[in-house]
Amino acid sequence: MSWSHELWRAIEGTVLIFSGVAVLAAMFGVLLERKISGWMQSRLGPKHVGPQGLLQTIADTIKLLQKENIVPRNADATIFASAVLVVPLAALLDYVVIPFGTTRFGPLIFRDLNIGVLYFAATSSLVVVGILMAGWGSNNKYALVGGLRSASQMVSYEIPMGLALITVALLAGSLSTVKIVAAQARWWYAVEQPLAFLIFLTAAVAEVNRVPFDLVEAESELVAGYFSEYTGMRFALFQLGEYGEMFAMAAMAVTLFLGGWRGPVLPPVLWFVIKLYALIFVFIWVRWTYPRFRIDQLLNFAWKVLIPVGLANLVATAFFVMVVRR
Amino acid sequence: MVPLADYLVLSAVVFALGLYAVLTRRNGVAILMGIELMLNAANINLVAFNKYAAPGAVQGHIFALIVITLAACEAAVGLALVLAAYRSLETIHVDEINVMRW
Amino acid sequence: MTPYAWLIPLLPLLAFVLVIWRGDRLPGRGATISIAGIALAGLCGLALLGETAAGRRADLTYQWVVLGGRPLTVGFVVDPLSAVMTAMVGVVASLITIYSVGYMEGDPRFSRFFAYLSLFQFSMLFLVLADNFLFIYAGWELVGLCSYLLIGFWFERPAAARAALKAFVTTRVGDFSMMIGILILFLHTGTLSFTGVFHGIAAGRIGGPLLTLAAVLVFGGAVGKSAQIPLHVWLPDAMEGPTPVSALIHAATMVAAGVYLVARTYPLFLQSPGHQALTVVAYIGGITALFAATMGVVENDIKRVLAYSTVSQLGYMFLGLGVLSYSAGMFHLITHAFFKALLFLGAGSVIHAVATNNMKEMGGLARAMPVTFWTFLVATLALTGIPPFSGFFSKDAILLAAYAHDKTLWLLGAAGAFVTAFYMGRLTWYTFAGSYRGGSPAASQGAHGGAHGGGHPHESPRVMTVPLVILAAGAAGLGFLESPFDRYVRFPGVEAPASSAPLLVVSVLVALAGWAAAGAIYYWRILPSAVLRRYLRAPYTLLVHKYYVDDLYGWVFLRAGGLVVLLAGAFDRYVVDGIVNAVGWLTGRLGWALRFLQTGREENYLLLIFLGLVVIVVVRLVR
Amino acid sequence: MTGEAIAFYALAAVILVSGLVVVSSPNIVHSAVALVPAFLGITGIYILLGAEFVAGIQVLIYAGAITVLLLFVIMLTEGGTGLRLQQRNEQGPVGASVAVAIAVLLIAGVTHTTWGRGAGTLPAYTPGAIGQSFLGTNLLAFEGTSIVLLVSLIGAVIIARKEE
Repeated sequence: MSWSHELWRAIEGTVLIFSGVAVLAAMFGVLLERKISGWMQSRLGPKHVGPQGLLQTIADTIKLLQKENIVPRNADATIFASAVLVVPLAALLDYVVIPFGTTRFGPLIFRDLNIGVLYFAATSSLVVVGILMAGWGSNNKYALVGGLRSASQMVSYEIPMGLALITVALLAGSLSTVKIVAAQARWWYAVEQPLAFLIFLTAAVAEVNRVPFDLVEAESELVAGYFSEYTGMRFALFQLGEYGEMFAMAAMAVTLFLGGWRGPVLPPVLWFVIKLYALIFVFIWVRWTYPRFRIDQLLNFAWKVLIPVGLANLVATAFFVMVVRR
Repeated sequence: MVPLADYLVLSAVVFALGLYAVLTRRNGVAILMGIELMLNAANINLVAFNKYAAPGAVQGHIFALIVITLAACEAAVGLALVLAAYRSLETIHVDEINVMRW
Repeated sequence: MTPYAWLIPLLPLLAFVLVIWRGDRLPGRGATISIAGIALAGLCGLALLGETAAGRRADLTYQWVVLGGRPLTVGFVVDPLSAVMTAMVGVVASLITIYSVGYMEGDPRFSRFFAYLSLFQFSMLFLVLADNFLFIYAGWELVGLCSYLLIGFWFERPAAARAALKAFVTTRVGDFSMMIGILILFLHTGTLSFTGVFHGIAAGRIGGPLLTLAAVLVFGGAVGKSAQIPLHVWLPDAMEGPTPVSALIHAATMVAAGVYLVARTYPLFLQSPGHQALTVVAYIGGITALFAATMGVVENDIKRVLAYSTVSQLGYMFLGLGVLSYSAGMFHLITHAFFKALLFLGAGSVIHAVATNNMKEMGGLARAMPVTFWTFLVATLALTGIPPFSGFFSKDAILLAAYAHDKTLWLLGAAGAFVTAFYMGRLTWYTFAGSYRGGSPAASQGAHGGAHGGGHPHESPRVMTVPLVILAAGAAGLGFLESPFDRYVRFPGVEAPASSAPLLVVSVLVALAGWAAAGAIYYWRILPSAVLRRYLRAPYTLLVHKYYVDDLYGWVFLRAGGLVVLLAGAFDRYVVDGIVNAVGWLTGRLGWALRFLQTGREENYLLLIFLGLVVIVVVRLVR
Repeated sequence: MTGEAIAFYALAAVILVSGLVVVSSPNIVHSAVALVPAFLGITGIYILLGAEFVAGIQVLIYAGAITVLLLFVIMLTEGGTGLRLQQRNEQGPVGASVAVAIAVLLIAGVTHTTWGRGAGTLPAYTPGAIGQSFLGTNLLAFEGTSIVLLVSLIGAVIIARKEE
């Protein structure tokens, strides 16, 4: 393919992803979260704006957009600003390798990289840098500590997630997400590898700094964590980044463990969306059920429980694949 | 087709940048960064030669991968040393750490 | 007795060991042991003399060590020459040892004196009987050592100590040249034993000028030991030692060793082309004879006069050997040993009596010391060559040969004879004739130890006068033994020229003229010495200063020595120390310079590393 | 000027600019953060050279882990606070000249030699091939690296740990 064509597709893709994610993940996600949390706490959640409160997040976003961008005094302006760019960008980059479904002319995926899973791990690790920059740039002690804590938490949970990914890639025999989904024709990997699935989910929740691990922006302690100084548009972008990351994690969990778009009757894309929102529901559900971890418990859990178990699982699967399959 | 020489020139420049950092920066961490740059320059050469000199083989990539891993180890140990230095000597400015001086 | 020849040197050695070890506790405080030792050796020597006369020869060799494949054989030789010398040394030494018992009486280190004497006797006999250069050289050194010890016997007197040192150093110079001569011979002939060397020379292993050089060098040793011209300065000063020492060592034996050496290695001198070596020996002998005699004329110390006389007589012996009259030279050596020993002992007893060496303070002793006077007179007549005494026979034989060989040498000899007669006459008149001039008791430095107060001189005790009488008999009688001696001690192929009457008459007349001149000046005072001294002012001062030889040596060597010392000191201080200090400074400097290199900061080191890299690559590219 | 050349020069520009920032910026945090674009630029170069796996690893380890580590240490030591300190030591110019000299030498060396034209098409590139050779021919290197990793892991922990 000529480079100009390639370039064009790239631009088209970014627009599609940005708008899709911005709408589905950020807007709808926030609304969904507030609705479900309300419902869980036997209250109704946002109702006033639009029918059943559907337009609530849109209203919030517009409110945020017209708010003033405050930059704290003698903060590191460049880093403060560039952090806002890095976090959402890294979150959005995950969607390149997610196969949403399949159509007559091939799988519905932006770019089927044959190092798909590795690419996913790599981009998710980029977010950490953004967080640190945000923490440092805002010249605020709480932000700095929050940034450091979240960075250490995400770095620690990258490893078990990586192990889970490797186990799946081992089973599927390829790093490419499309092949992994194809390999789950008979059995979903969640069934074959329940342990890996659980590890991946917990790691995903931790990566996204969701509740049980959301020490980062725990209101009671660190106000808003690393993005406490951000206002207006920057805050919205951070929200976009966070929720985009959550949806990407959910999407990857679906593709890796729940057979991606595979499903008996319904069209592939629909299956994918159903599974996706099921997981999102689980995430939100988990938020309001587990108490918050302390930072040392959090890290110990990762290093002393998840990683050993992940490794054992990996070795077991490798042994299984080597002996049984061949 | 971008000729091989350009890649090598690029890596040479990056190497020079890294070297400059190592030679002139006072801060221990900055020196480690310089070292990382130099290692990256080497990697560029390796991968470039792999593509231009031996397209079929993967040795170039493997070498690059090993270099990256070792760079990670080196960075880890280096930073641990910097931390230890900071804790005991209250400074990470390399030129002030000259206890061995005459 | 011949096969036991090695016993002869052993006896004095045993005596020496005993006296040194037990010393005072021995009977007679070591004197008797020493006398016994040398007396026995003397008897054996005489027995040896008898046997060799009967034709027995022996060469007792013993393989000592193998030097690089070449065996070094050492041993003793018994032949007429060594037999005569052994006998002479034995007899004279025993007489002198007996005499010194009286002379040294009351000396605090009495036993040590006799120990040194025995050691000297051992080394002299050892030297005489040696059959190879190594032993002769060893004996040579031992004899030198003993002369040092004995000259400096009264070491508390600075003059004696200085004289001993001077004697030792001067003889060492001679020994050094002798050693080089021996080494040259050894290198070329490969052996040290005399017979081996002579065969080597005969076989032509060494010849021409090199042989002459070797011979002259060996003769250098003799010059040193027998106090010939260049190295004679030490003998007059050696008179500081006790008189028996002067008699034994500086009259009879040690100084004669030089003559013996030349005699023993005569073939060496004969082979040198055109007898060059022999002419050298002859001329040195001749010149010394005249030269030393002249110096004797102006001496006032009785022992110094005799010392110069010895030097001159030794000159005659070398003259004799030089002019190919081998047996005449040796005969003169033997006769000289007797009458010169007697003269010294006589002088000793005179000093013993008047406690002073200065002749001017003596006089009129003939009446006071009749035995000493008469024995002294016999010896003086023998020395000056008045017939029928022994000196006449031996000296005239030499003059005869000199005349046949080389007129100028004869002239030198005759002049020497005249001067000898003159100074001996002067000495006799001063000491024994006229009235006693010595008033002050124990004034002069000569008297020491045994000599008790002057004032009224009296005859010496019998233990001193008996040896005098025996020696006098020898001095008088030996002359008649000349012909048997000539037959007995001769070198094959070297014949003494026929004696011619007119020459004998001339030499006797010369001697009588000498006596008359001395008498005229000192006894009958026709021409008093004071007047003479005024007219002959220049020569007189020249002679008194001993031709300024001492001063010359002093000036040259001391000055040269001083210069060398100065140079060495400067060299050491500036060059050697200089280098060491420079190295020290350099390292310090280098260290200081390098110090800046080691800043303790890593980036400097890194910089240097990469700088080096750049330089290397650039150099590589440029070249 | 094909697309690839444009991409190469763009990426080179990114790398060099961010490299300069890393090297020369007085603020240590700036230089640490500027490392990220540099590494991402280099990842782009790898992708241009068709080494996707290496690119992935580069992003994962370099951009993700090492930069984070650097930032961590900067925050922990006064490097962060001592921002205004003079960052360059006294051998600045000399160091610069040495670096330039080496660069010139390398470039001279590189440009003067004629490289082979063997830039053939890569086979269907799969990370599998790397895996095969890692555990096949280069097993020793692989094990060696793993040991080094282990040792440096423990070492770093021990050195950095605060002695109680």
